[in-house]
Amino acid sequence: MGEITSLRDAIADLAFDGATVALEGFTHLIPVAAGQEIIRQGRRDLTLVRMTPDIVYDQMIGAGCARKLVFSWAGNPGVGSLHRFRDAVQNGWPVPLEIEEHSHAGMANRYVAGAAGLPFAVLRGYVGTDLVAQTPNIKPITCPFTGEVLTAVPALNPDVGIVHAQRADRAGNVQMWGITGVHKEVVLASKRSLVTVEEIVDHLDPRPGAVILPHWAITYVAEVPGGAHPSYAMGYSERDNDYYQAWDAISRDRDAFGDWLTSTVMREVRAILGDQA
Amino acid sequence: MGEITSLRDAIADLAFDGATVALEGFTHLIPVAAGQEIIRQGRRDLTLVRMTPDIVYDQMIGAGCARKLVFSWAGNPGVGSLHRFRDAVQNGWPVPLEIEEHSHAGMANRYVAGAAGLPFAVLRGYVGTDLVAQTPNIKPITCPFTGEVLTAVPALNPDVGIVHAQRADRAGNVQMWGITGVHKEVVLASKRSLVTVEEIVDHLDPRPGAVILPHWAITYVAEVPGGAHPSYAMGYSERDNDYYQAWDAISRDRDAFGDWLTSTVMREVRAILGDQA
Amino acid sequence: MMTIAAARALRDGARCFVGIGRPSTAANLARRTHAPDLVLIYESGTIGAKPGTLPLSIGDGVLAETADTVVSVPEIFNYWLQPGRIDVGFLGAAQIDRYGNINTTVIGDDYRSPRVRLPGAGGAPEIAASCREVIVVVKQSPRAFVERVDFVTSVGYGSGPGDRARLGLTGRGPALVITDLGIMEPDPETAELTLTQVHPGVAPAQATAATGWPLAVAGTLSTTPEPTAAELAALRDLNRQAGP
Amino acid sequence: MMTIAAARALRDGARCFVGIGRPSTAANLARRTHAPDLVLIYESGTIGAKPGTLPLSIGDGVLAETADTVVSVPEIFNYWLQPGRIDVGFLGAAQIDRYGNINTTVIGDDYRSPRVRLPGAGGAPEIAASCREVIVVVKQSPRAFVERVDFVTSVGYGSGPGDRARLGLTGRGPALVITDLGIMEPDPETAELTLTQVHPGVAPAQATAATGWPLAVAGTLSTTPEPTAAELAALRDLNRQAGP
Repeated sequence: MGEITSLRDAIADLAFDGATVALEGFTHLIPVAAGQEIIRQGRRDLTLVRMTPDIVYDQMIGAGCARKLVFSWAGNPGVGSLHRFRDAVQNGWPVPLEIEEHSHAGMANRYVAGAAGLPFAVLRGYVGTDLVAQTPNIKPITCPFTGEVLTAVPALNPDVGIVHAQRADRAGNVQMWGITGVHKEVVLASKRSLVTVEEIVDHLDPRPGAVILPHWAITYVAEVPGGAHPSYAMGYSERDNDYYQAWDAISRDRDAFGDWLTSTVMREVRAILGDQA
Repeated sequence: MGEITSLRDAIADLAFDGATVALEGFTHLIPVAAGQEIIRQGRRDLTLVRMTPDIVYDQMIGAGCARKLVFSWAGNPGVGSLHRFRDAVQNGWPVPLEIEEHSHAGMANRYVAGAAGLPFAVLRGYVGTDLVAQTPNIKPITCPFTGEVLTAVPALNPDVGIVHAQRADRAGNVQMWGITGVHKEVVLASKRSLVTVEEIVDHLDPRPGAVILPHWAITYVAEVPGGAHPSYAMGYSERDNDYYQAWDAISRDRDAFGDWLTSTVMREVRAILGDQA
Repeated sequence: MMTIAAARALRDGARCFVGIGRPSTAANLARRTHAPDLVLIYESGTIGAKPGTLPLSIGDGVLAETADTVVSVPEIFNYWLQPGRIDVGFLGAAQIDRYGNINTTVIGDDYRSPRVRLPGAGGAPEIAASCREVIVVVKQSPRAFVERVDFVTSVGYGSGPGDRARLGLTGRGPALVITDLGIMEPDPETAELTLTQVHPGVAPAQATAATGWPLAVAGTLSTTPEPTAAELAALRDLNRQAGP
Repeated sequence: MMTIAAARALRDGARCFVGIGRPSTAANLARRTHAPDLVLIYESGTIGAKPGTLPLSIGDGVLAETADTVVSVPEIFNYWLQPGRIDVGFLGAAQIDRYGNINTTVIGDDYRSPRVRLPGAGGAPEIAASCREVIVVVKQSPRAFVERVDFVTSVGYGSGPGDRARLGLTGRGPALVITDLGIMEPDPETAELTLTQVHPGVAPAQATAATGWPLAVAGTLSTTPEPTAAELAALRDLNRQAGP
């Protein structure tokens, strides 16, 4: 529990073909390096879960890792569309992508239910929208006291939950601050989990606004400095806005994306294999 | 919103005979001074809500403020029983006290539902216990996805929610740290609210573990240094364990309690009236 | 003009749930002009953010650093949005219809095989449901202003008066639709979006031509006051800080 | 002896949900002897508390100051207790019955007019339901160890084997009942509490005499090892720090 290991070994142990995998991070602390490691390890048929699929999921979808996407907002934030996601949904390239679509409130509450060991969550949401007709995972529920009808969504309990955080100590306790989104919920909701961190330190000095996950609630911790790039890790790095802009052009075209995949993500595979040879 | 006023004026405006009033604070930051002000103002027929009725509720019950108590654990923590509470329940003295009894998990979730604007909350709880038969406010609920039967409890939305906190700024934003229990939930769940604070400061400098309530989510803020005594306010005061011990003897006997009431809580009334004369 | 008109619609002291892009610019403009105490709330969990520069995403560091408090995403939706604590929700739209219903999901008739796949719902359905009122900011064109949206992502007035109450939606719904040509408001009787204001130099016919249904025009149509020097300066300042 | 036996029952590294009084003393004793990595969790929301002195309440400042993290009370119940993340729950009891059901609510047959009004449930019902296992610590007497509790505040084995599964309770239930005379464990077949161990110098007859039902005694009855010097020293140390 909270075992400190390498990113490669953690992904190799956690991610399997067909797994339900959630990488979370609400604009901040997105575990991009972990997503790219999943690409490198060639995982297939994943059900990818994420409130805000953005660049890292566009990369994973474009690389053919995913069979299904469960989400609430898929876009390149501040820039525009996710072209690999659109290509998969509209044209089935490189493989067809099934989607299950929610609202942010619905997804957040699905993680809350998952973290709380409940089979479902209740919210005021979705009512009157066309989202309801598209999935069996949005249902009415009646208050047993007032008779009011609300909305229920089922818990999310991914096989693997992955987030990025600022720091861990040597016992594997994790500390994060700034916008922490659904970080706690996804780690607690998932059967197994990985937290990549900017830095492993001797002691987690208390910080305003910090959220702590005790080591025994996490499966693996891996030190991956810059592991959230092009998103940011408050106190460690800035958001790389140029990358978000540049991704638009790279991802718009299948060949450009293929070149990018070969020359960046997969080059590291060769480098790694070279190390071992 | 977040209007800074005196304790006396806040209670006079907020508390009314027959109101449902929740004073919260889980061992820490208990708004004892506010409870004693309610006694001084002679409020009657209150429905008192609190997870852990302890000395302050024993005082309010003994003073005849309450018609009903909604709670999950009533005791003098670390010492023993609440004698005024027992006298009211077992002997109807000074007035009969109706009770509605829950578990901590149930009460906490009732506040969560109240804060979230939902009519009920769902939990794994109460099943198999004799608590279920004693109130209509514990009901089964079936998961619309799995068919599993869980437990529902109705939201708590008190007329008045009161907590104590460490600090507020001059705009009425409140900062608290340490054990914050259901502080946030009770303020957000209540129709109107009061936060008593140790100190009003110019600027709330960020602190590890601090919870902030924005001024617009609070009705009144009153500066009441030591307002949590005999409980404590981390960073300002220590728990007065002698008081908890001494309360056992004072509260055991109706006359001793009456003397205490006259000589301490009500003496302040005379002092106040004297001021005005 | 659209941004300035949107900024003006924000009352000082209001709690405003802000999306990224034009809503964020408008809200920050308002905070720098007539509404210094506007409370900006972003769905990333930042409450009371006071960014000095325009954030590029709803989760920029500057929002967290300047916020009164940062809460989790479940908390922002459950404790702050859902109970109706937010005065104004700011939404954009790919399509909006006669009754202010919004589509940000798919263009085309077949959800499973869309002509254009859009980003999806995000926080919008519950913002549209639970904020006391909603302001929609969207550039006007017949493609965007349609008789009926292809997909209802967020409910406006449904199919007409009374629908919101029937659905149990607690907020009032879209109070203003601000475009680059003018402002529409729901008719108090029919709930139909009606042109009530045009921006300087815009003829009502331009607005009706840019609308995909026969747009009702209010009997007394006002004209948006020209931007003030202070507004223009503040806007320039915001845009300059946002970088290229 | 009761406290020392309870401390010994805690495996190092276990996550332990601790109530105040004897459970807290036992847990802190364990942490200072054989289980330095015991994780103490209090229902006040303190996770990983490492108090240097014995707390007098479950919400003492020393718990918050020494904890790995402090969470809200809803969170401690919903995210940490409810999903089964806690290994051991420590409970006391005013009454406990043959099947390990616990009463901390009322003594007497009439709930509305009790002979003795007790503090009530607190966290106990859900601790008893959701911890992987439960250890009950209670002084033995026929008044406390009754055939049937007057009120089921927290479920042990209900009315016998299979009841927990039928009720959907996820934890295993009371694994040990530790008294001042010895230790009882549920019979694997009947789920009935059975004396399996006596403390040094205690005859089994003393235990059966102090039990309000015909107490089953295990075929092979062990004796609790004498307190070690280290245990006694640590306990003295804890009690001294707690003050008079």
